[in-house]
Amino acid sequence: MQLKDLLDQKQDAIKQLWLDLVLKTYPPDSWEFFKSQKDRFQNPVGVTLSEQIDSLYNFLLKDSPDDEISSLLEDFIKIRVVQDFTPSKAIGYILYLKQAVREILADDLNSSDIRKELLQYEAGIDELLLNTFDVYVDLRQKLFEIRTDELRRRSFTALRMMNSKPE
Amino acid sequence: MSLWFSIIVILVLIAIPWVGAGIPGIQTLFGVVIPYIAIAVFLVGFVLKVLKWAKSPVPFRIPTTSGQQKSLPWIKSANLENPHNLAGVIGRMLLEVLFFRSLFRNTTTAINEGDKVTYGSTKYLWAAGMAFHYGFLLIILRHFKYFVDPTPQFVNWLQYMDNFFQIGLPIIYLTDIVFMAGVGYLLLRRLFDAKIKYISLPSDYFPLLLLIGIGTTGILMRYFTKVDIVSIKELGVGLLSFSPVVPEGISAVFFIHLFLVNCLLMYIPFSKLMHMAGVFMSPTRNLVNNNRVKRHINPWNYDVKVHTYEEYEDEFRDVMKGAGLPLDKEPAKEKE
Amino acid sequence: MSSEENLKQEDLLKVDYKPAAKDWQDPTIDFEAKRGNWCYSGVLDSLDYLDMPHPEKKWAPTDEDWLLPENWKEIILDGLRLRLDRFRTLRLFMDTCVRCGACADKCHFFIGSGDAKNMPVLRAELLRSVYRKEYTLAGKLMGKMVGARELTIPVLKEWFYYFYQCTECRRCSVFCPYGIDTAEITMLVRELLAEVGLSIDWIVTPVANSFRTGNHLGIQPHGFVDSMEFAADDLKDIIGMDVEVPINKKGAEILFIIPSADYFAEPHYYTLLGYMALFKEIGLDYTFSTFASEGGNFGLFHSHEMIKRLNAKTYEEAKRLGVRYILGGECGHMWRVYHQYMSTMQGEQSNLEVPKSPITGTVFENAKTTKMIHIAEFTADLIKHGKLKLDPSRNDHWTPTYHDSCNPARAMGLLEEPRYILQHCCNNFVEMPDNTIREKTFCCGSGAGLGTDENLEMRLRGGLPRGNAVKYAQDKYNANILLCMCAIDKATLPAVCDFWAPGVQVGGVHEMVGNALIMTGEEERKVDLRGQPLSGKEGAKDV
Amino acid sequence: MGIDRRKFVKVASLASLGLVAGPPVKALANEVVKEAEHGCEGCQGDYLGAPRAVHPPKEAKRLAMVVDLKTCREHPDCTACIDACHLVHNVPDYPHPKDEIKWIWKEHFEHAFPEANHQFIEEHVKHSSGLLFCNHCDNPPCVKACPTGATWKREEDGVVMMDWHRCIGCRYCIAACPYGSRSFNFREPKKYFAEQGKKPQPDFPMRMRGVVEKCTFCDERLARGLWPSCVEACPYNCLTFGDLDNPDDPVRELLHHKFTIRRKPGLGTQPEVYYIV
Amino acid sequence: MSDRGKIVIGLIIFVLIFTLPMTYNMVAKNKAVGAPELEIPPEAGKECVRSTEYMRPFHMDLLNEWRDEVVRHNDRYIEGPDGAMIEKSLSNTCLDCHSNKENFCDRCHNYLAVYPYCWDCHTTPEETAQPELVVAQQPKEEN
Amino acid sequence: MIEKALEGGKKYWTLIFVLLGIIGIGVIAYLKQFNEGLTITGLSRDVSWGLYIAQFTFLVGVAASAVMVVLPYYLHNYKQFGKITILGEFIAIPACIMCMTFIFVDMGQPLRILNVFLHPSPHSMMFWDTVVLFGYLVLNLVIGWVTLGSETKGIAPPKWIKPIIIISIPWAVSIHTVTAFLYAGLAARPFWMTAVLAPRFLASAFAAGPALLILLCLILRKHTKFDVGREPIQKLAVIVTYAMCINVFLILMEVFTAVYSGIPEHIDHLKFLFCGLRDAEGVMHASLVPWMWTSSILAIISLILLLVPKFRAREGLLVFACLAVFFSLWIDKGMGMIIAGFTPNPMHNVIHYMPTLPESLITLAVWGIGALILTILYKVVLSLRKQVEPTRYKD
Repeated sequence: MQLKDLLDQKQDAIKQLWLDLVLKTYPPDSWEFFKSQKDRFQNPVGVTLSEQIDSLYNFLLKDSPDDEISSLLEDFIKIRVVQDFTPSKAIGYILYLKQAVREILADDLNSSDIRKELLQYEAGIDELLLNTFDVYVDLRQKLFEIRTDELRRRSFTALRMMNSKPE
Repeated sequence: MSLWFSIIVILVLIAIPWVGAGIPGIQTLFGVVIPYIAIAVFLVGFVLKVLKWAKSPVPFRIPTTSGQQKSLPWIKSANLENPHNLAGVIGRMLLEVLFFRSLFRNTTTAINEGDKVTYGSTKYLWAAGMAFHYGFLLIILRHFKYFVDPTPQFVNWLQYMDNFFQIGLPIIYLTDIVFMAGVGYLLLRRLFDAKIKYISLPSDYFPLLLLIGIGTTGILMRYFTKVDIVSIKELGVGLLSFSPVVPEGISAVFFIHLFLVNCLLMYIPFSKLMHMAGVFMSPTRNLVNNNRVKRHINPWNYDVKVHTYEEYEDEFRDVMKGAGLPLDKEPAKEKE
Repeated sequence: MSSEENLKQEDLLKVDYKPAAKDWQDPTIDFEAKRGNWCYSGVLDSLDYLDMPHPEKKWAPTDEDWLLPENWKEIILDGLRLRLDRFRTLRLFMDTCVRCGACADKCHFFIGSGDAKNMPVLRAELLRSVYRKEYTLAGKLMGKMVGARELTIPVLKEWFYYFYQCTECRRCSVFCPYGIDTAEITMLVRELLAEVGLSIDWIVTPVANSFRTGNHLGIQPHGFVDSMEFAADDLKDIIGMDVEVPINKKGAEILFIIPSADYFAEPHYYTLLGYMALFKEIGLDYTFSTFASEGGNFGLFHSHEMIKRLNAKTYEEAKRLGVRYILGGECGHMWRVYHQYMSTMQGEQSNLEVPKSPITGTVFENAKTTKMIHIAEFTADLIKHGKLKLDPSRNDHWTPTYHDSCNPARAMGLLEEPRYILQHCCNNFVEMPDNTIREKTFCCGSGAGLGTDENLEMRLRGGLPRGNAVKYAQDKYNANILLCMCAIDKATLPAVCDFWAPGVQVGGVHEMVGNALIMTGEEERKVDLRGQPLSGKEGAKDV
Repeated sequence: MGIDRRKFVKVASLASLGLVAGPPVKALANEVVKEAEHGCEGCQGDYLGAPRAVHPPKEAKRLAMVVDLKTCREHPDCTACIDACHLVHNVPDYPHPKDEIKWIWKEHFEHAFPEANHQFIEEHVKHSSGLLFCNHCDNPPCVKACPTGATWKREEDGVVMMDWHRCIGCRYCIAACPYGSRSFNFREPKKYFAEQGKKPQPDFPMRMRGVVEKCTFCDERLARGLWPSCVEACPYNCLTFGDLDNPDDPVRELLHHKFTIRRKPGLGTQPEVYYIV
Repeated sequence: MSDRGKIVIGLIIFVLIFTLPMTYNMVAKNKAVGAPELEIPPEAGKECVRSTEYMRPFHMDLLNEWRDEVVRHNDRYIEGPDGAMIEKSLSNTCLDCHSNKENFCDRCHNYLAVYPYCWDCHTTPEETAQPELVVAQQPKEEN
Repeated sequence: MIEKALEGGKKYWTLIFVLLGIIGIGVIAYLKQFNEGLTITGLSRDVSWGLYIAQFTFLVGVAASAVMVVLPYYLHNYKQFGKITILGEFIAIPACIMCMTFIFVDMGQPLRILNVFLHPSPHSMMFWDTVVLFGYLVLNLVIGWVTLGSETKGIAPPKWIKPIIIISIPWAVSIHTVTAFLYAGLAARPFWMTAVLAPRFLASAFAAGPALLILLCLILRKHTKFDVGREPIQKLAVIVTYAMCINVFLILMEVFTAVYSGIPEHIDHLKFLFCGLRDAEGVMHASLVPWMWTSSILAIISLILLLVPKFRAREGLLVFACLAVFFSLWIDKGMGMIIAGFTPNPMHNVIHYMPTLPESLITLAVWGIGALILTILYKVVLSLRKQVEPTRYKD
């Protein structure tokens, strides 16, 4: 349980680094812009990210049940699904947690116990990514369903007339 | 960058009279010539701009209806939000012009707790706008004592109210605080609200900085550096009674103040500051929502190519016939 | 973890998101990357049919070359000058904006996307910048410093992108201290774009269809008759009585015009059943028309000229059929045209009479000139005079909330009539949050000709604010149906609800009327107009 | 604290010259006394200023007043001190007691010294009056109360001062003063003077409506080296004014030799006005 | 829609309002209104505590300073330009020379519509009691 | 949110205009006072505080009483108060404003009132009172506005508001304590110089404030569709009961101390209040006597009605009990408290004081201002709540 304690103690630093690492994938001028603004509308990327980072980090720390994370992720991903994000952008940021943890805990990683625990923790991150991927794909799937439903609705009468004619 | 550009322009504008006022003989330029030019440019520019707007007609009646229409007699209509008569329009315009009605409605949108969109009421922009505009108006009215002689009584009243709380000496004018706070807020939100900063152009910063410059020099003269206001009134009344004089001993700060005011006057007709006239003319606000009651005339209404029933029936006569629809012309062709 | 692995991660996350350019004046639209955000270009046949300028062959926004005419710039600038002289609105809106930003977060597209150019102020600035460059002294001299920029092809492409991301809902105008109406600007820019052949198919094809067949899907007269008869059969199944559907009936008292989706799309269809039941019950002498079989005027999304071209049918048909006046069904932009443009464009109609309800005798003074009233005004008047027997408990399986459609709300001010009707037809009516209804209502995200397939993501994003408000009503009061009075709403809000507030249906006001209406001689109702069983014990409650 | 040395010397020398300022008050006092006690033998003026120093102490540390009520009550109708004070300070005499302002006044013995009063007190004491004014307490409750510092105890000589420019008229000091020494300008004095056709004295400003005022030991006269007007005006030398910190001061002498009382000593305010009863 | 008439009327009203000061001056027949003539103190030649250039804009600050010094710090005298000590007093010093408030203070103050509340308490010589009761002030005379 | 105050029914606008009328009359009276000075009041150099300060003292208590709903709700998570907490906080706002307005109209030089902040004097209780009162106003404005805003938006209030709410609880106690210190620290006024003054003030505040809140809730129930429910009202009634008991107990302590010791300086004030007192000329002054007996009788009646649970549970009687508490305390802690402090005066003389008509009109107008602000705030709350609560339209 040593790693858990460390992750708890240093969570602010890790979360900050995580966010920074993700934001650094954006061009430098926008990076500052994202960092400085707290309002969602002035900084759609940064604020959403830091909110998610916070929730996800706590989720990983607490061993909460899986169904909880699905609805949490859905809230976050839903908006991203219809915004200008590529799939990798929409969900891939989760991977940067690994790097952040390793950098911040670099000095503590000498103990083999902790290293073992870290591997376990990272497996959790991978699982989370897969979860997110599921949610993302589900939502995209939903989009296609909506699209077909819409087409069906549009020709509602025609379809029903066609169906009723043979009879 | 927009901001820096505006700052540099303002600094140059300050430097001109600062340097200029020191040159002997040139004071007439800053004290008389430029003010007259500024007034002329302002008046002519303003009138021409409005006339230019007036030249274009209002082809359609497109008021924004912000309330219930006048329809059935037992449904309460919102005459001020959706006017159905002239009184309503006048009321709506008064609310708009005097109380910034539309801005009062302002909300701020936020996304909370993951995906909850909320719309909070936000009156800061409205309050700052009111503070600035009314502060400015009262300050201008108060300045009447420098424009005319004898000082009209209303100026005394204004001064009395403006000096209500006895703070400092000379007693601080409350409108000075209100004005500077208003303009200051308007500037700060341009600098610190990312989305407003993003849309801001140099022509947005410039007038604000100009106003701050005017306010600051005014405050400097009244409370700190002090000036010989007797001479200044002499200059002011002289100017506005068309017998200009430039008395001795007027400090450079005053010339900066005056010059910036002149710049503002000359800037108005060519800039967004024309909103002071535009607000009266916006067709979405100053029209009665009575399109279905009274025909609105579009002077350039022209005929267009339409698809007539005749053409339509010609095309679909057979199928119409087949469907049992009444026809204007029986399908004679078929028999032929 | 080694640094190579880090690199790999970065590869995985390779960025193609382009943040807002540092300066909005540099246009950068990568249409390929922005799929889902724009609409297909207009098909040539439709443009041809309408005698509209168009390129030699079909082009797509993703193409590098948009096949513009050689003198495209001249055409646009001349067009702009012409419109500046014709529209005081345009002149004012170009000159008076102070960029206060009050409109910024009022736009549903901005709320949903965060794209800075979806702020109404910047959307208008896209045109304003060109206006400054070409028509103001300051713009000519100072250029970028006063926010002026040259009209270039990228700018034009940007226009195409963003002015087809505005649904002309006018919400921003409510908040603007100078009443600047972005809808007006969007309309005029779309006119300019059309002049150089740039248009989208979901507008020009419906326009061409409407022009030719009277309705936007191009349903021909016999198809119309079939649909109506089909609907009458459906209604008979529910009420157990024959319903007559008069079509093109000369000498009828009233010409009834509805958006065409009412007779071919769901859930519009149930509203149509509602009208039919209502007219049957009060014995109204009315007629449908195949020629004027579309109330919706897609010309509004194209140009002022096109409005007039399509709108001419209404009075022509009224005159031909010899009706006294016209009644209009539940539709949004249809009513914007009827309310704000029709009489100006088509002139006085002396052959028609001031509308007077044959049932209550109420004279509709508010339609003295156009001689056209809204069905909600008509029905509200009936209810007020106690001419309808209503059993609201038949709608007890619904907890409805009402979406004010943009055009009736912000171009007419039709706010209370539908509510009055709903109060009498439903027991469970609830409202969404204050700032999302009435004059502050949010667009469905698909108006003004944007309700097409290829831009679904954009539409859903634009539907976020509305969807969120629906979700609020759903979570709080178990709202399960969103009622509205606009055909586009009815077409596109189901998608919005499915995504943002799953489980909420969409319906029309007169569907509720049809459900609640106790008709003389009707069979005991077991199902509502959708064919869903009524709540509670069926049969026990026979009124 | 206080004035710088060099300046003070100059001021003091000026003050000695300012002696000429005495006569008007004396003349006034004469008149008043004449009116009040017509036919009085001792009213002829020789008594003026007899046993006291030429002018008040220059560098007083702790100013105090000793009131000889024994002498004072021999002249029950004499109001010279009151009149002089109210005259030079332009204190209006409003007809309505509600608006009343008084810096110095006479009060029944039992009211002035309720705790010294008893049933069998000497008849003539019982029916005499106390001469009341600000006690210039060492520990003034009014100063503690004032929310704006408009009243304060002057450190150099212990005068409890008033700044009428700063007073906001909250009257908390009135509530705090255990001696009722403070008055409030319910009306506009200048307007009242004008209504009455009275001309104010030029040397001293009037107060505006809405501020609190009280005796300040004539700080403006002290600055000029003059006695407080009441002291100067008293035809019977009932008032002795001086510096308690100076062992040679007549005030000290009096306190040393006579039995004196102070008003409400139990409150710990340390009044600097002593009464010989 | 033809509303140009209304707009022109609006413009005329605007111009009238804007030019109101000029009209006012024209009606009041102000021709190059100069600064008001001040009555020069009868003791002309006697130097003031400060120069005119200083006094014009700063006299209120000086009086304010004096007020605090006298009332709050018991600092009542100031060395005059000729080395003599002068009492810091509006009524007792300033008004000695500038004895005619109406023709001195008021002229400028009325011209500029500045109405300080000094005179709520302080008095001018005309207002005050007969001169024989006035305390002789001038140390110089005694010297 | 404030825009909700601009739309309302006939009843609302009638109330607003009646209040504006009352305020208007008071403003005219105040202009007279502004021009002529406090001479138009009944005050004198001996009774230098009167009706205005009496209202101030009483209203500080009303303001402080907001804590009685805030504390159970936020600190003890007493959910029943969820609906009325904002009502309590919104009583504090007009109460604070009325306090400040009463101070303002009581000033001899109102234009200089900012001297309190320009020349802060920490040794003066008046200075601290201004500070805490102003602070309390700001606290309640912020808390009320923010929590109401969040509630309207349907989201949890921001985290930073919680510490502010916690601060507001001791702050509420402090405003009344400091106000008590304003009086209790004066050696000159034996009537006030008592250690139980602050506790007595608090007890009376916690009786009068919640009593007012109960009355307001019942008015809202009757005239609007807003019903806070029975539970919170009963809970408030219990609070009123306890507070009133403690208050009466403390008053009796005071009476005992004065009467048993028999020190004239102490007992004379009570004599003046309950029996009347003769002045130097032997004239009897007993103007407050009927008032004080009314107050005492009302207090007794209220105690009977409150202490018997059966009575308290009946809302009809509860209304009467609350009215009794409110008016009893209004007399006792207002005029009784202030005038008796000045009578007899330090010279042990009795000076007559009676408020004049203009003075009363101004007082009424200040109450009018408070009522107006309260009406507006409650209107905003009700409108916003209506938007949050499900609306079921019916004819």
